Amino acid sequence: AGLSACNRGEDPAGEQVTLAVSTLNNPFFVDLRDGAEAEAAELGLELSVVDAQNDSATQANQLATAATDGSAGVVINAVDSAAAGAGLASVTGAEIPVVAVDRAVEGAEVASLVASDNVAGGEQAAQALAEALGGEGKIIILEGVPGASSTNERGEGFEKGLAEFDGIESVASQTAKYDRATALDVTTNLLQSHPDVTGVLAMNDEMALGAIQALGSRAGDDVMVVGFDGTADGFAAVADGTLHATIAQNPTELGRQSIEVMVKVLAGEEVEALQNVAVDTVTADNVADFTE
Amino acid sequence: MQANPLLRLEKISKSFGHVQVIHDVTVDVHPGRVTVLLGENGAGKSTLIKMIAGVHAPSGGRILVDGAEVRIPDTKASEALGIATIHQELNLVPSMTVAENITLGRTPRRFGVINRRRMRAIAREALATIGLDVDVDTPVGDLGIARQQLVEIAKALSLDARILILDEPTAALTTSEIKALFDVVRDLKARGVGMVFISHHLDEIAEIGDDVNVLRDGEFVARVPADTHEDELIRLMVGRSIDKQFPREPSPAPAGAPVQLDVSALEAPGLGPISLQVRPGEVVALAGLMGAGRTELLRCLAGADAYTSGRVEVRGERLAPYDVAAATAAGVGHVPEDRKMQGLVLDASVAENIGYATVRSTSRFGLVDRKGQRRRASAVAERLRIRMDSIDQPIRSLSGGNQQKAVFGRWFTAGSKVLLLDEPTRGVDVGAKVEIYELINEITADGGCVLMASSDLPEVLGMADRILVMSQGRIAGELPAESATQDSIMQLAVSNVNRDEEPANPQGATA
Amino acid sequence: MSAATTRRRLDIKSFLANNGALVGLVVLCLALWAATPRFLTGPNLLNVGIQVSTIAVMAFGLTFVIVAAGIDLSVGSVAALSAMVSAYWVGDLALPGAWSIVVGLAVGALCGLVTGVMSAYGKLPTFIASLAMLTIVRGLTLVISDGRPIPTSDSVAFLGSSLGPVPMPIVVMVVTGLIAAFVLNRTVVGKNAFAVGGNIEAARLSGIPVKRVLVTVFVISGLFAGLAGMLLAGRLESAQPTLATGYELDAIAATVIGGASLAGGVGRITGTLIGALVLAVIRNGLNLLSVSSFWQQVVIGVVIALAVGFDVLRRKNVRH
Amino acid sequence: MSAATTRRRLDIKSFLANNGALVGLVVLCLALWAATPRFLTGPNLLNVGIQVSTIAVMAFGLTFVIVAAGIDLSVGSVAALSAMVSAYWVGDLALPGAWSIVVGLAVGALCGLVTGVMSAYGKLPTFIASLAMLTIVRGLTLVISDGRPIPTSDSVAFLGSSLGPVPMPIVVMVVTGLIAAFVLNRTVVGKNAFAVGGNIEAARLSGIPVKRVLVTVFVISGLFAGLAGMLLAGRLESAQPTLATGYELDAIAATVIGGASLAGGVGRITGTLIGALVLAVIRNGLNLLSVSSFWQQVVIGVVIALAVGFDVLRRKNVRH
Ligand SMILES: Nc1ncnc2c1ncn2[C@@H]1O[C@H](COP(=O)(O)OP(=O)(O)OP(=O)(O)O)[C@@H](O)[C@H]1O
Ligand SMILES: Nc1ncnc2c1ncn2[C@@H]1O[C@H](COP(=O)(O)OP(=O)(O)OP(=O)(O)O)[C@@H](O)[C@H]1O
Ligand SMILES: O[C@@H]1[C@H](O)[C@H](O)CO[C@H]1O
Ligand SMILES: [Mg+2]
Ligand SMILES: [Mg+2]
Repeated sequence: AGLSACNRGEDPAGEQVTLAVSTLNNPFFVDLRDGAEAEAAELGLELSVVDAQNDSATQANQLATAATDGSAGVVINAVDSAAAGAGLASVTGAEIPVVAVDRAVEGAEVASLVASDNVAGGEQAAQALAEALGGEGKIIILEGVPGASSTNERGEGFEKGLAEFDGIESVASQTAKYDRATALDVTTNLLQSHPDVTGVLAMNDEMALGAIQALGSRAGDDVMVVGFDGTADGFAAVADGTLHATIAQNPTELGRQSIEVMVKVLAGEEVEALQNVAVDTVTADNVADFTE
Repeated sequence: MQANPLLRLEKISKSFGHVQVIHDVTVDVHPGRVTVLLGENGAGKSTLIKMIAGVHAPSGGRILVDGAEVRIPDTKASEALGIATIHQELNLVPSMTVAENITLGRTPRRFGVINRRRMRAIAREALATIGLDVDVDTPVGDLGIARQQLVEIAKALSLDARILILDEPTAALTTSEIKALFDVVRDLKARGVGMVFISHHLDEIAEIGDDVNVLRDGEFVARVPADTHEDELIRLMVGRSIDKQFPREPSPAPAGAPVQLDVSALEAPGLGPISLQVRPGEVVALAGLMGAGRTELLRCLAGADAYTSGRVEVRGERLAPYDVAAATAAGVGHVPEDRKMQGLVLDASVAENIGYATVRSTSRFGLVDRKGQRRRASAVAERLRIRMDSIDQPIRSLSGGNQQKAVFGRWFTAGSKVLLLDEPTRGVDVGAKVEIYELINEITADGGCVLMASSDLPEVLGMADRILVMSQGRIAGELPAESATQDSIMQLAVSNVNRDEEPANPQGATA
Repeated sequence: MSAATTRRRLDIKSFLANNGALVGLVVLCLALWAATPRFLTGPNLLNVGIQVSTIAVMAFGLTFVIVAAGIDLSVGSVAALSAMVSAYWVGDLALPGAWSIVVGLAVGALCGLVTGVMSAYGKLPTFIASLAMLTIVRGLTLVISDGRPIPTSDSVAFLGSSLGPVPMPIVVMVVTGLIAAFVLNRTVVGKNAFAVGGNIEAARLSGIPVKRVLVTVFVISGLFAGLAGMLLAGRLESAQPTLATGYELDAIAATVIGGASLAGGVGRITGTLIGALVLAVIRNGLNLLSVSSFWQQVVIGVVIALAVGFDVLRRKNVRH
Repeated sequence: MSAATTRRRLDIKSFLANNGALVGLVVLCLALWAATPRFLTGPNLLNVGIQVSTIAVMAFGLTFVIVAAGIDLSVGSVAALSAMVSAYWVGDLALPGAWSIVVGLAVGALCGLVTGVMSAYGKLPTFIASLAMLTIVRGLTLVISDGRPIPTSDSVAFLGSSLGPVPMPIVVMVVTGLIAAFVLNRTVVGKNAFAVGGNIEAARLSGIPVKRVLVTVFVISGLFAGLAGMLLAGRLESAQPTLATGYELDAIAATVIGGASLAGGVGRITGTLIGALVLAVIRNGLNLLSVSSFWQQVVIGVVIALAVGFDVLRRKNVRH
């Protein structure tokens, strides 16, 4: 297939593009990959997907490999924004164009960033929960993997969002590592020391679902839970009424658009530096729109 | 006796937990003399010398060196006082070479970098003193136990100590190495080195010892000269006399009885071809020099090692090669050469160690017969007079001789019909040996048979019905027990059976 | 009567001597009790019981492998695959739900069999054989699920539910604990595992079928891991592809905290349970005290070291 | 002359016998070469070299601990803390950059010292001591960084850069590998580690200061882990709080694939390097072949088992 990375302006069909994903152990990124794969098939690209299993260095290794394996372009879903820049040096050095998806890249030039904003999403999540509680009550926050950039960004968004509501008190903020089983245990334990909690704000749907499991019949009734991602299970829980809201990122769309932008770049067309994919607050009112 | 002992143990006591194993024992070591410690298995000999070696701290009493009281918290302290110790159990690192083992803990170095040439030179010199010819770069684990023992001895000798302690150094050796060792001991004596010597071979005491200190149950019993008659030594040690050291009662098989163990043309690298037969009721001894291949032959028969060709049958049934479980099921029992590495699970209890061969055979629906296992273990421990606090004690804390008895007891309990014994009485005291011999009699009277490798020639002559002498991996000849002598055995043992090939000398290349 | 008293006292002593980390656990509980009134309440203790169940059941099986001087790094992945296949069985294949538990157990046992055969007959070090299985099995889990959670069958969900006031996970843990202890201490398999772990050469020369023993302990470990996976999935009512990731370290730690030696030949089911409880109680306590996520990790490490340290200290006192 | 030839042939033979996984590695490379023309190209081999460097350096140090019959689970976390402190040193504390490498190494050594003291003097099993350190050190990394990445100093970034066409990580790996091999084989420290791992009782009775040896090997392990962390951070030009998470398993695997035994007394630096290469080559190859990431994990597991299996097979042939 594509022997050179420099044949801009020609028809990119048949070229190989590498999609470097942070992890596929999470339905969110599986959806993202599926969106990308569908679009690549449609446009006749050869898509090679590599999975860094959430490790920045593994991702750097994979990027270095992509720089020499004949890829005409690289779509990166960074494990960590700060670390990805150095990892991309070999790719940009080889003049291979880069499109970032879902997470920004610091310290390297990318043709475009296709993303939904984690900070803004966090803010929306906090607002959704606060409003559901009538601006009053004690809540607990379930954090993602400590140190992960999404954890930091959503945390920032939560803070912003909650700042507007004086009546909301966050009584505990603990990590459940983006994991459903861990969230079940952590929430159960937190409910022991804070039995009067009326809201749970989780940094992803997996943890929100774990919290719902811990709450049992109280979920959606006495206690409002808000998640993040808009996974299939998340939407189902919203429809059930156990999950009050989730911030739908539309990962399939993220993946699809990242490929669309990459094809434009390879064809030598101009693209937007930032391509925003809508982040929606999904509640029982509008969940049907997302699950047809 | 002389006035100034080099080393004096004064009213020494030692307890482990609530059990006191040494009571107020006083022993002197004089320059140029060999002080013998004599006592039954578990009398406390090794415990006593471990307090000199810095392994155990005494619970009471004093240790004096050159008249001054000393504390010996560890091996380094002991070495600093000029004391070198050869422990009863081998203390070598199997994965390291002979040279590395000999210089262990005092590797010759320059700015922390090892001087390998000097290390090898030290090792070669040490091996030369004891007359062991092995490549110093061989991993110790590749050597048989006799050679390992010699390496251990060489290591201690190379320390140039003023006081040398030898805890049963001869137990694993054959006559010629013992002779070489004693030559060294005499030389050290002449140079004024004071020595402590422990052995269950009473003939060695008269040969090399000066004063004998007899211990019984951790108490001092008597101090007598080394030329004291053996019967008297036994009486002091055991508290009674033993009429027959080798109570063999031949139990000839009825005419026409099928052969129990039939080996034909067995070959393994460096071994064979070997053919032999053992009949019901027979005790056949395997004699030979160190490295003659006795251990390897027994291991092949027991299924512990693979062989390249040949056939082993037990009561007419072919035994699957390299399959200990199959051999065990066919009634074969094997007491291996090295009890610590091959015989025992040191952290398991005495009862468990005795019971390993019968766990499965006595189980019901997969459940262990716990009561029965304990009962059988207790019974055999009592018969063999295994000295212990309790049958549930970890076997690690038993004395060496008592551990050896437990390994033998395992196969007696299993009711094995074909017993393959490799140095079965290594480290066992005279009294307990008799017990083992009587059990052997019982087995043969029952129609079982015994094939026994032993470096203890009196034992070979006293217990065997027939003697097969091995040399260079083959059977050099057979001697009937009635007419065999130590000399006739040795003659066969040194014979060159590979006449047609070039002179066999496995280590020749390194010379 | 006095003899009986002595005997009982001795038993307690030997129980303590054999269940070292117990002291650490008790101290830990006392400290938490002093720190927060929430700790020593019925509901919270039930929580701890439920939370410990997965690791405990996994570690029960692992104890067999460790006693036999092996290590099984694959338990977390095997738990996930078992849970996933049992969910898939009813979900995508639409087969009878009651069988899903049996299928899950069979998957676990099969994984253990493969690891066992690789190490006993293929002569791979158990670390390598089980590490290979760790990644193979996790990969298969992802392949089967395509990276997405699958809802569990009702029978598996039942394992995670409550029987009246009694949570099923606790029931399962207690029952399997008793079974494991029985098998380890009373059966030929258990005794042989101890012998093989204590000195494999001596075991072999005693006629113990060493290879079969190795395979058996891995099958046992796989079975328990499979059950643990279904317990966890049952509580979540869904099998995640990432289920029980990294649990192997916790399970091994529970076993070692409980007094087992990675050198083999030593280990007890009660000890393992205590080890698992130490870990679960620390986590529960830190949550109750709302310690920050970052400091939590520091504290967990310190407490693990202290809990085992207590044990070492106590044993030293007993010896002399 | 013929004697020299024999000698050389013997050396090759003994080299092969001592570096078992080499055969596995060669087979793996041949297979990849056949499968894709991209594998055996200069740039790709350089990639592999850079990619292997972190795990290799980490595993060099770990080899000392494993030779001494210990295990060090903390290496991944220690790498992260060293990288983080060295970045913090110049970043938040605004101190001279050249010192940042020294500081990072010191942090690594200190962590090793603590683990070593806990296990040698505190009598904790090395598994527990290093597991405790794993979580403590990771926690501290998060605390220091407040969970956020910090850019590295120029000196550390230099470690991750290229010197003309020669990537620094490869240079560092080669140099430290030579040093490690020298220390392990030619110095008393190394010999004593072998003795302690081969038979701790014999070592003690020979007057070897067993505790000091244990502490020393952990300090060495910590030093190398610290360096590995800075190498990695240098490549990324930033120290992440989650840096090197889970790398301990890879490092241990590299060591064991390279022929070391977790039972102690056996291990070689060349073997460890080969083990690390096996892992890096598999990952690189699977990326080149665009194997789906789920199946990749399955394949990695199978290849690890095969690579070590080759070794076992070959050793069996040699013996008889
Ligand atoms: N660490 C220990 N813990 C408990 N008891 C011990 C320990 N070491 C030795 N003993 C006991 O001390 C007694 C003396 O043992 P010791 O090894 O000194 O005997 P010995 O005279 O050397 O016997 P042998 O001739 O069999 O070598 C034995 O009863 C033994 O069980
Ligand atoms: N010079 C040597 N150096 C190293 N190994 C040797 C040497 N000679 C023989 N061997 C090997 O040592 C191994 C065991 O020897 P070992 O001394 O145990 O044999 P043995 O006949 O049982 O003698 P013994 O039981 O008296 O020690 C055998 O594999 C033998 O081939
Ligand atoms: O956006 C993704 C998902 O929310 C996931 O659950 C964790 O990582 C984030 O980056
Ligand atoms: Mg003794
Ligand atoms: Mg022999």
